[in-house]
Amino acid sequence: MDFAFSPEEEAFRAQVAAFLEKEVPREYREKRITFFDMSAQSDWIQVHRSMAEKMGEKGWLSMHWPEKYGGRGVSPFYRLILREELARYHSPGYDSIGCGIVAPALLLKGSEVQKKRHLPGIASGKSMWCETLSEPNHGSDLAAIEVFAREEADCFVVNGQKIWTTNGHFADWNALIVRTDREASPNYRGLTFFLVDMKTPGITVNPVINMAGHHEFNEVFFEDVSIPKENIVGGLNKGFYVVMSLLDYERTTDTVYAIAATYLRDLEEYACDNDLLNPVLENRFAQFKAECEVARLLHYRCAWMQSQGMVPNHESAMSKMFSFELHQRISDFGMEVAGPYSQLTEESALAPMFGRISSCYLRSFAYSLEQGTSEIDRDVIAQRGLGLPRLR
Amino acid sequence: MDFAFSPEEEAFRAQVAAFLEKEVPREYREKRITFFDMSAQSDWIQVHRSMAEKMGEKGWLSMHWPEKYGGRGVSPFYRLILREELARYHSPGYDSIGCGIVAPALLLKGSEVQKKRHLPGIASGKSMWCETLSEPNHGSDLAAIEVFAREEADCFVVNGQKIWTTNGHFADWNALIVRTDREASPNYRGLTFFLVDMKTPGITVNPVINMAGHHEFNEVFFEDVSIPKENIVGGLNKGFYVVMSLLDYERTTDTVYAIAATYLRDLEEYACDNDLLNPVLENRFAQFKAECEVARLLHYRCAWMQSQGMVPNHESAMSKMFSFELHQRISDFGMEVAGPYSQLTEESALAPMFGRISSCYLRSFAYSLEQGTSEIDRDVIAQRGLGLPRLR
Amino acid sequence: MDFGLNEQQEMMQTLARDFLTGEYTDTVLKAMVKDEQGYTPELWQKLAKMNLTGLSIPEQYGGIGDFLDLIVVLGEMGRVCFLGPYFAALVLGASLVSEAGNEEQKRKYLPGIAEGKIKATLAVVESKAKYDIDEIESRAISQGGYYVLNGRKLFVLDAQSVDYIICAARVDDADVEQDGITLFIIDVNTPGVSIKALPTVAGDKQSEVVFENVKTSAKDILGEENEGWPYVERVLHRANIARCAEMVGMAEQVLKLTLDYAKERTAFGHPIGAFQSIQHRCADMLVDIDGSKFATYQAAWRLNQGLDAARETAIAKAFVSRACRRVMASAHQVHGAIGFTEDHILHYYTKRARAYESSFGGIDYHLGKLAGLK
Amino acid sequence: MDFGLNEQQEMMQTLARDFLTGEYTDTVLKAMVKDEQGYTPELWQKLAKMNLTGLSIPEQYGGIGDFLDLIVVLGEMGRVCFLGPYFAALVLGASLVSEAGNEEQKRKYLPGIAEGKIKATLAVVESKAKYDIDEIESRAISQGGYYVLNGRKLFVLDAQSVDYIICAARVDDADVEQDGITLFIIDVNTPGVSIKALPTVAGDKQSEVVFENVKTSAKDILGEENEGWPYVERVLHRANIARCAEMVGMAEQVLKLTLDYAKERTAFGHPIGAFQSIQHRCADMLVDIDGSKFATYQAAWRLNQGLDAARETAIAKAFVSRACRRVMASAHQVHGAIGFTEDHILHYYTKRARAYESSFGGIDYHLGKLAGLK
Repeated sequence: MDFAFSPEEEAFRAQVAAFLEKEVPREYREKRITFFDMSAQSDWIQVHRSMAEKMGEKGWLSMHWPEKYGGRGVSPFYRLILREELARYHSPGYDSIGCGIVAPALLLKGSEVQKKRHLPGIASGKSMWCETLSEPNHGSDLAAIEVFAREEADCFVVNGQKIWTTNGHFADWNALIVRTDREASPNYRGLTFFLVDMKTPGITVNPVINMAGHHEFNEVFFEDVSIPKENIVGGLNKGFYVVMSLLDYERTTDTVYAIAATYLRDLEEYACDNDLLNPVLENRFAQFKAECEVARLLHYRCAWMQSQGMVPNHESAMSKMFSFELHQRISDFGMEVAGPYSQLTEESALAPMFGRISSCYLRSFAYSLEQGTSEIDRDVIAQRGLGLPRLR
Repeated sequence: MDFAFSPEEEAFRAQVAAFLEKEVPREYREKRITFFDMSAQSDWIQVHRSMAEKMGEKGWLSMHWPEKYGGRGVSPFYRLILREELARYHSPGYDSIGCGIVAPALLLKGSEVQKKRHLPGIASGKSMWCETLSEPNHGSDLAAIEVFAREEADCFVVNGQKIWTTNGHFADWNALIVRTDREASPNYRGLTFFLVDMKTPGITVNPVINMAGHHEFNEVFFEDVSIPKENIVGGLNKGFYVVMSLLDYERTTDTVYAIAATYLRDLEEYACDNDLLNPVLENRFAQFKAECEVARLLHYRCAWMQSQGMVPNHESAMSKMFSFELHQRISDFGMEVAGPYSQLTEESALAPMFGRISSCYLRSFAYSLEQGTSEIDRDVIAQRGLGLPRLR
Repeated sequence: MDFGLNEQQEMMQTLARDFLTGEYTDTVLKAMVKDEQGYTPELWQKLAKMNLTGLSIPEQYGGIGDFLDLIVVLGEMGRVCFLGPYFAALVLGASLVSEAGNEEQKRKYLPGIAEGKIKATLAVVESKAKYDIDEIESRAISQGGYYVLNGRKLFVLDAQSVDYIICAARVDDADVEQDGITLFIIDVNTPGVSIKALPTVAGDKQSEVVFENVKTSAKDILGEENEGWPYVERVLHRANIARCAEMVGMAEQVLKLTLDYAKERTAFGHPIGAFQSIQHRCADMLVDIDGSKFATYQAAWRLNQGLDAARETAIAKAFVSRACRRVMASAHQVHGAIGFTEDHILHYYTKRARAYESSFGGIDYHLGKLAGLK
Repeated sequence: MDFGLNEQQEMMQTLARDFLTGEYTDTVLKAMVKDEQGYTPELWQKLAKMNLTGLSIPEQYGGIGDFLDLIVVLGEMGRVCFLGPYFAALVLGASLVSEAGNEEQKRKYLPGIAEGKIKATLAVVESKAKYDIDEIESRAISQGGYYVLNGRKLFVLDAQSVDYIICAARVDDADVEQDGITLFIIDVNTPGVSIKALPTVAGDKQSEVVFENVKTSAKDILGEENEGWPYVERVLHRANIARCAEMVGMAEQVLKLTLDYAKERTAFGHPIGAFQSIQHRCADMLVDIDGSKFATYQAAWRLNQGLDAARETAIAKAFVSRACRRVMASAHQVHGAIGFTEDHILHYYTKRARAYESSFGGIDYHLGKLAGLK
């Protein structure tokens, strides 16, 4: 048992903090822009890319990779520290998809050629990624994917529509999962995982604006998009297994507990400064603080497992679900703290926390949906974690 | 729209209140014994029977029945007023099973002979009833009933075990549901509803003590118990339909909202008198008060439907579930109000509210289980009330 | 005890529902949320023609029906997520004039409101936004037979589309701790009145209204000097109950959307509405909605009967607000990603419900009121 | 960062688990709850032989292991819902003597505790039962080289089976508002000490202890006069963390019982554990349990490292208590009627968890502490 970071880890944290103190645009910190809220900033993509490249230069985006691929072989806690500080300093720059999902997938299942081709771009912060899984008719039910890639001599040709593609409007590359065998039984055996250059002819990206009025998601249309066969990861018709191992990763990549804790801290500061606290609110603030701490620990457990070479599975579903649902409850609570003022948007000079209360609240409706719904998470915990039987 | 009682109804309430003021044993009121807690009193059965007979003499137990069967044909709100006042005055005497379930079943499905034979006993408060549905292997799943009655010339002979029989240890009569056709498909078509004299040879009743240490439930063993055929209600193999219509009744018979509101009132009074209130507790008390009011209205809606000749179905599941779960939450909350004192039992002179806080808490674990679990209630509301499809 | 609607209420309900479903489509709603005033004069004329703008106004001033009829119509407006100064004009303006106004004032304003030609709103809260008497610091100083009014009001409903604003203020040296407040009805075109829209999440039309040396007179005082607060309190009861009625209508419509989606959308080979987790959510939604409806009706009925409704109003607003939160959250959960998009109609309801929750006092405010009643 | 147990902790865990599962069966538990003292001397001897009564006592006084080892063992005791003066002796008595005692006192008490021959408990709260310094009114008046102690303590753990009670009191004219408290270690056989069992829901052994003109002396003061409270605060941290450890063990066992039942019991043709409503309940139980465990371990680890653990303790106790409520409620819901019977083992856990929740400060108490830390 050891609940402290090592002196080296603490030193790294200090280094990151000093860097962010200097580099994070003042407006992001002043306005307390949270991770899930950033797409609302008009300069976000630019700042995101520039921060990513600065972190890439320092080697921070890949330091937990094996040395062979440009990393320093440090523990996953370094990535976690980095992301905690990014949350604390309201900083953009971390590509959850490229760094959080694609890089681990490549390290785990990619060919040497693929690793050499793609890892450096991710490490440098210069390549940004998106992921296209969901389709209009299939959200949670991955195995039902319909978009089809037909095989030709040296490539696959994709036609169809994907949706809910975060960052699709500026990503350089795309992790695409489509059907390559329509006869496969069970049907999840007919899926393949491709790496796709977003500049490939035939790809159209349309924005899907969310209920907070922000552009974060996209629909992506594929019209005779041809993908070289060497861009298959993990083997033909084996995409489902790649995705499954990715999902566990995805669930541990965002440090939602830290984002939630940062928001809670800012909220309490605001309430304090504006003399809004009373015993009832104080009691609720304290309850949320306790839960943020638990969320942190549930997440650390996953990082610790990874540091020991174990693969968190239902443990990451637990951490992800608890953190996201907690952040959702805190965002809901935020609307109580400032009374009618809470409903003001950032366009109003009277808006508390520069409009953060209302925009965090609106964004939070997706927290129990993204990266797999809370229902799926609970199914996973019950069936994989506790061995409860499936119905029938 | 009219949310007031009529002057006649108000007059009846005053009459009941005056009666209870005089008749309820002082100890019951002083110690604030609630309905679900009464079996703990050593003199309960005796007081229960005597209060029932006194109310029977006044005609209160049957006043909402048709005049033909000794009632006065008044609206179901009279029964409701009676039960609200019983709750408010901590009074025993109302046989939920006889008055609440068996009488409506007989009025609805009984033969003239059965009505003449059994209704007067219920109306007078002299016959007390129990109900035997559940079996050790089947709680919620009624259709799976296994206890079998084999047909003989002029009777059926029952063998087997029933369980969770409330009041079985002193009831005079029993509403028994058993299997009479093992081949029936679907299996719920093979059930029959019998009226059984508890003095019939072959019936053994064993106590099942609950986690509060009280004797409320029983196991009932049937060994070659013979029941005359004329004691079948609603027809051979048609017991399931009788039970289904009963369940809706059962859900509207107990005025759980009134029991919960009485407990909440007593609790607040205690907290006030002992200077335990603070803004946090006050906020929670107010929230519960609002919910008690909503529980009351959800229940009144069912009574109003009955008064209009409509049959509440998912509406009674809603009322029952909401009231019981609310009472459970209030009972849980009660344990917070008095700190460590809450855990003291009534044997301690220091116990708050004469030990009511701890005993109400313990009894409350069954609230989301009895009369059908909350899960079944929600299934009913979703499927019958909202038309959502069954899985498969 | 009667939980049903009477004939007239059912008629009003059908009338309003038919009209609004036909007229107030999702497209109209979306446009109105973007619109500066949030309604069109054409629509207003249609409402007036149907006599809906006369609801709860006494017959002798051209009105029709009672507060319960108005509540029934507001429920239908909730169903379509109606925007516009209807609430302000009928629930705030008309009812204050009816209750506090003298004969002359009633004749001046009420027929006009009933005919759809005049609209008035109420300006109470200031920087604390707490709906308590002691936060009111706007002040009218008497000066040569007139009053000169100065003050800043927040969260004023539909100020941009009304003709009059009823302003709660102190007169002369009235003490904030002890003395009462006075209600002035002010023409929005009076020099010194400035109105500034507050950009809200729901896009409903709330404003900051500043009175700067606004000249007004004793003729424009509703009720007696220093005796205005009891009227405000009563109108706040009405307003909260009316908000509840709208929220119930909104929640009903949202449940309908959710059920339709749950029956149609499939996952893992089944309609998602067949999964127990979805069914149980929907069951809880119905409990919340029905409980909310009866709590609202009870408070409305008491108020309509002239009975004290302080307790029932606090209960209704506290319960309905929380129930609505749960209903909206569940609707989003069942709808999944599609309900999170700007194109979908769901979030219009979610946002508005939250706006209505916080208008005229939030949950803790009403629980505090309830705790204070013994 | 290390979320695992080390070799010694794993060994202690296995040792304790093997011993307790074999020895402390449901039958024993049921008998102990009924028993006046709640344990048998035979069992105590066995614990002593395994050195478990020496856990966290310094080696030079015959002890073994550290606070984390003790926490691990307490978790196992939670699993079997262990009753008896182990908590009092080790978490309260031994740790106070270790921390506050002088060399002579340590030699007098600690080896005896480690050998299982002596047991001591702590008496803090009085009629307010709030664990705040200002509720302590027991008073020791110096008189001819002695102190005469008077006071009434409540909810004293296992007072009926210990040899010594450490009593927190004021000395002479020490002011309740300003001055500190003093800790006296009193032999239970001293004239004037009377112990009366408090009948509790869980049947755990708590007592009312009255000191009536009890003669004691400076020799029996632990720590300095008027300087006792900081020791009490530290021991309260330990006690709360230890309670958390027990509650986590209890919750783990209850989840196990629940899963076993859910897999075996069928309804509507399926094991009930296949229904989504049951699965989601069980999933939430696991989240609550794991979250509770890590919150507990973190606080325990900090304390064991000699770091300040005020924040972590408050977080752990507040979270674990609420999590335990949910876990127990869900276990009952899944078990249905059978879990509501006296014969079933489940309610022993439910009741005890509630007792532990309220001991050494309930949820709101700890949230208050947390709110007070900036």
